[in-house]
Amino acid sequence: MIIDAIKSKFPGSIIGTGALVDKPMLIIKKDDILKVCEYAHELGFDHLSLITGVDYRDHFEVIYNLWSYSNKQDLVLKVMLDHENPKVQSVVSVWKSADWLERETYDLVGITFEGHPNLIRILLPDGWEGHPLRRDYDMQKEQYVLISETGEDIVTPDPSKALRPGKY
Amino acid sequence: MNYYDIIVWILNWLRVYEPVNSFLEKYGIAIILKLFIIFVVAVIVLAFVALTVMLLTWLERKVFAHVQARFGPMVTGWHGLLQPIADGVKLFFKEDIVPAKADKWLFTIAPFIVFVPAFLVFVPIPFGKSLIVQDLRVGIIYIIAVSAISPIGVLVAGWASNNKYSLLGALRAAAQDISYEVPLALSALAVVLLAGSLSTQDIVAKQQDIWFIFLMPLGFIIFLIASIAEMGRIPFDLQESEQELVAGFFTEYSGAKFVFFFLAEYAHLFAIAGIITTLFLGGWIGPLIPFLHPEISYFIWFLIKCYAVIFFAMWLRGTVPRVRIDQLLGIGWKVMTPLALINLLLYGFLMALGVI
Amino acid sequence: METEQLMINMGPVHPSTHGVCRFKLIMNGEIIRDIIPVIGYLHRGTEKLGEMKTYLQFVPYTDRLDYISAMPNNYAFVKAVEELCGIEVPRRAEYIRVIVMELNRIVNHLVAIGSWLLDLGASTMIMYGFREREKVLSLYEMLCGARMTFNYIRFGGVRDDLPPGFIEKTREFLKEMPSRIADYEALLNDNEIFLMRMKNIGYISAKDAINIGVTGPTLRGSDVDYDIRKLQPYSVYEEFDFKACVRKEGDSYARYMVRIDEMRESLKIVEQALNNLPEGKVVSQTPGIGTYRWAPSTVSTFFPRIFNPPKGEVYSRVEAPKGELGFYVVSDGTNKPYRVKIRSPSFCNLNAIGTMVRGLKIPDLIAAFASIDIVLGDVDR
Amino acid sequence: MDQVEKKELIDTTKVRPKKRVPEISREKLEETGFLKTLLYSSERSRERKESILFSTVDQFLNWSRITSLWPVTSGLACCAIEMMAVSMAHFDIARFGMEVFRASPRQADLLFVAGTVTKRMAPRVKMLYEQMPEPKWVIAVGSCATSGGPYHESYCVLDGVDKIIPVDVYIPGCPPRPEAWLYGIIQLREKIKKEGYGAKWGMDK
Repeated sequence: MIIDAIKSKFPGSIIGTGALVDKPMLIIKKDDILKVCEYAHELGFDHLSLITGVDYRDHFEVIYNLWSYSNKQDLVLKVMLDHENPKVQSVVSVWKSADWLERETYDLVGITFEGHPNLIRILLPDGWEGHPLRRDYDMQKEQYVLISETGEDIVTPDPSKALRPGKY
Repeated sequence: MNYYDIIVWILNWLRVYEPVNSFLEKYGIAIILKLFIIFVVAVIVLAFVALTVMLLTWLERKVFAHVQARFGPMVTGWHGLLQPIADGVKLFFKEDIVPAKADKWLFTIAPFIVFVPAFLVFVPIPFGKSLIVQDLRVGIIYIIAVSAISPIGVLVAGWASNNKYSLLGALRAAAQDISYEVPLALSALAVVLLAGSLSTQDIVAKQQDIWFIFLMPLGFIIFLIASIAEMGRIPFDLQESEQELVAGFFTEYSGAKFVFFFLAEYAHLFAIAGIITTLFLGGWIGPLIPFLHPEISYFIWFLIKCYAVIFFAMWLRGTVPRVRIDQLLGIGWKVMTPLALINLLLYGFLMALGVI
Repeated sequence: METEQLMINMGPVHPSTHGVCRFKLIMNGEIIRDIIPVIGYLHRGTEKLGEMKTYLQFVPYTDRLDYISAMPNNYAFVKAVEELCGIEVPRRAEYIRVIVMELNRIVNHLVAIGSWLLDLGASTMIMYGFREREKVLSLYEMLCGARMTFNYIRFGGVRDDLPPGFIEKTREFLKEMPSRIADYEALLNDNEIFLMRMKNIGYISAKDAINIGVTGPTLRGSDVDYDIRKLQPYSVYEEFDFKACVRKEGDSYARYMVRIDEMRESLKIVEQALNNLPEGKVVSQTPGIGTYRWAPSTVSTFFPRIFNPPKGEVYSRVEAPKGELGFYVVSDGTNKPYRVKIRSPSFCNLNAIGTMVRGLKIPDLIAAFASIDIVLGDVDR
Repeated sequence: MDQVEKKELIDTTKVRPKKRVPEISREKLEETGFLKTLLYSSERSRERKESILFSTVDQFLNWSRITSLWPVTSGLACCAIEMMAVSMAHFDIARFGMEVFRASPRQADLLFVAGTVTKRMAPRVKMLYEQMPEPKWVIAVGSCATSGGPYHESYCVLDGVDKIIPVDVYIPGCPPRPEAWLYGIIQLREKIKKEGYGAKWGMDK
């Protein structure tokens, strides 16, 4: 069993186990995620399907869904992060697909991935305030985007610059 | 006979040429009459070509639509026949934007550098036995020389627009035109070799028995492909390829200036079709149509052949994707030019041996 | 010699970016040195909206992710929630789902190949593709009244049973379509210029493709036999005889061939489904999940419109036409999802564009980009 | 502010009143507008601030404009697919002479705002609009471009494109069916017919 292999390799890293309906899940200590992922990759989990973060108000969770082409098997890894300073090691060195998924998670949920080569916003423009998928994101606050000479985005809270007169 | 003589003949028939001529000669300014007649000729040719170009834009849209199981313009006039007029009027009355960072003078002059040669090409093309502006003795050389001017206009347009897409499009156009000029000229040269004359009328007259397309199929194919590349139509429309370079060298042009590019493009198409007809398809030669003046019959035959070539170009547009720029240049230099040279050599030998 | 790097900005409004994608190209003459995709111009905050809507209200939003093939999107979300609640779906409903999803796969591939050829300058193929697309859309109109955004697949089944005449019309379509596909192949397969533009362009090796997380026809074009319909059969896909279409070359041409083959396979699946279509209800009759309350319903579904799935989380994937589409849903026991994360195929596939086009030219970028077949609604969400 | 607001808005759901059929020959002549132009030119010119010539020229120009509306190739989201469908064989806006989708906004007359305008895209749409030469028209297609539609509550979607550029015709639907699309185009044609450019260009002075 894959889970047993990981357990025996990193006995101290695994906090708990569970299941996402039918998929086995491991809860990993946050400092060991890179180690575990590297080992999982060696075990044949070569497809990283998903990275995402969830804001549970008191803590964050980061979920990794792996798939093994050779063994035809799923594995879900989960990391718990504290709410004040959500930081976790980046797994870009293991799977390149983590690149954009981590950037997206950083952008929308606001989880910092240490060691990511290019951790900037991907969906929202640079300078956007707040991370929308956090529970405390202020939906009432309007932000507008302007365009600079070079074609880059400038975020401004001032509607008079962005909208037509009489429309704000 | 040419257009000039025809107009003189008509004036004579109306009995106005002699009195006016002798009246003007009295003061030693008979040249005014000559200039006037030349002006009339120019206007007639310009009007005819402009009308044909309008028709061609409509035809292009219709043919293209029918290839694609559509109808094309239907609402404006009979089957959308008035569409080109509407387009032209609309574009002429649109705002004419000159980009702030553009080179204003060059930007304005470029459409004309493209537009004028496209019309000048029609001078030595025979539309009939006597329907020709001037049967130049160096007709073929003239055509090749004049049509080589328009790439300069394209280059100027691309440079003056101060837009990266325009510049890339213009550079592509220049590279493409230069590399396809060579096989074009070489295969035309082979025709000259066969005909033994540079004059277009002589070339047509030589095809009285057999068209050169049957004598020299390879040369025809080279000429056809090279001229389609020269025109910049699909599959060689890299200078203005929409999906790559937005609109190529005329990305920044709007309104009336854009119309000139548009007109020049279709005038070029018509001119090339005329040249192909003249060089390979026997020009105006064809069986006389009964009850018609032979001149009109020749004219009709010429137009039929011309439109066949045009239709082929339009059909091609609906069928094939476009090639890549390096593939295009590769075909030009590595395939077309050697083939054209071989073609020329082959027919040189055959001529020397007296086979043809 | 010292040269300056030419930086070209392509998009977001550019004819061949299939919407509003933007590329920053660092060029060396006409050769692409590096490519930086800039996305997010269509970011509509779907995931945040998912937290504000009830489960049923969120289904229409899934239509608008990958708007060319909306049925598999519908289904992916519904499947995730069904797995979470443990809802049994009637067999007839599953068959209908398979029929509509496979028809949608045909539509998607038609649009993909058509717009691809349009980018290469041959605008005829897209016209032919859309001609057949209209036929499928008229089938969908009979089914649910919508052309693109269906909202047809519901929790526990589908919205309505097949209307009278649907099966006959579908059979007509099935009869006609193979000859149409043969037409496309006659137009394209032997076209020298087409082959020149496609062969060895946008090559990606199997190893790279897996590592970058590419899925769908793009992956199968690189000789990886990965089709979730086969490997983790969902719905009733086990009962059909079809094969995952795999090509060895790994270039644009392989991806094109995979799409053509998949259309044929989809036709096969639809035909089998029509032949074996069971009788019965199309909506689950026993809503045995959590607490729920009945809402006035104008549609013929017996399933409650507002319901509370049990606490938990689920990640479920389906094989959408563009690749692996996953929904990660967290429920906190209320009638709205706590978190919806969409793992969209286009987003992950687009990541591979850099590997594919480095060292090629702008026209190749266009061919390779179109060969990935992305939809910006799916990328940016 | 007035200048921006000048473009009148047409409700696509509005039903046009039925045209009265002229009965006698003089009425028929008047119907053509020629007699009216000739007879009441002074009043009419005072009323419309135009002279006879320019009102006729206006009609001619408007005719040319309605018959060759060239759209920009720019799709934003879902509605762009329906835009493709409208230009394809089944619905074929080429019948109206509109199949000439220009990639460059410099040569286009009509901007279809087809899809959701996000806040990030908004300045680009505005720029695209500004790059188009006058006269130009805008059709807001779909509920997203009209009012934000289903994404109205989102944090990064603009509630309607009319907040950044003036819109001539709104087409409802999510996405609108091609028939609705054609109806919107016909509405725009009706609207252009009523425009007078002699006055706009200062030819009345």
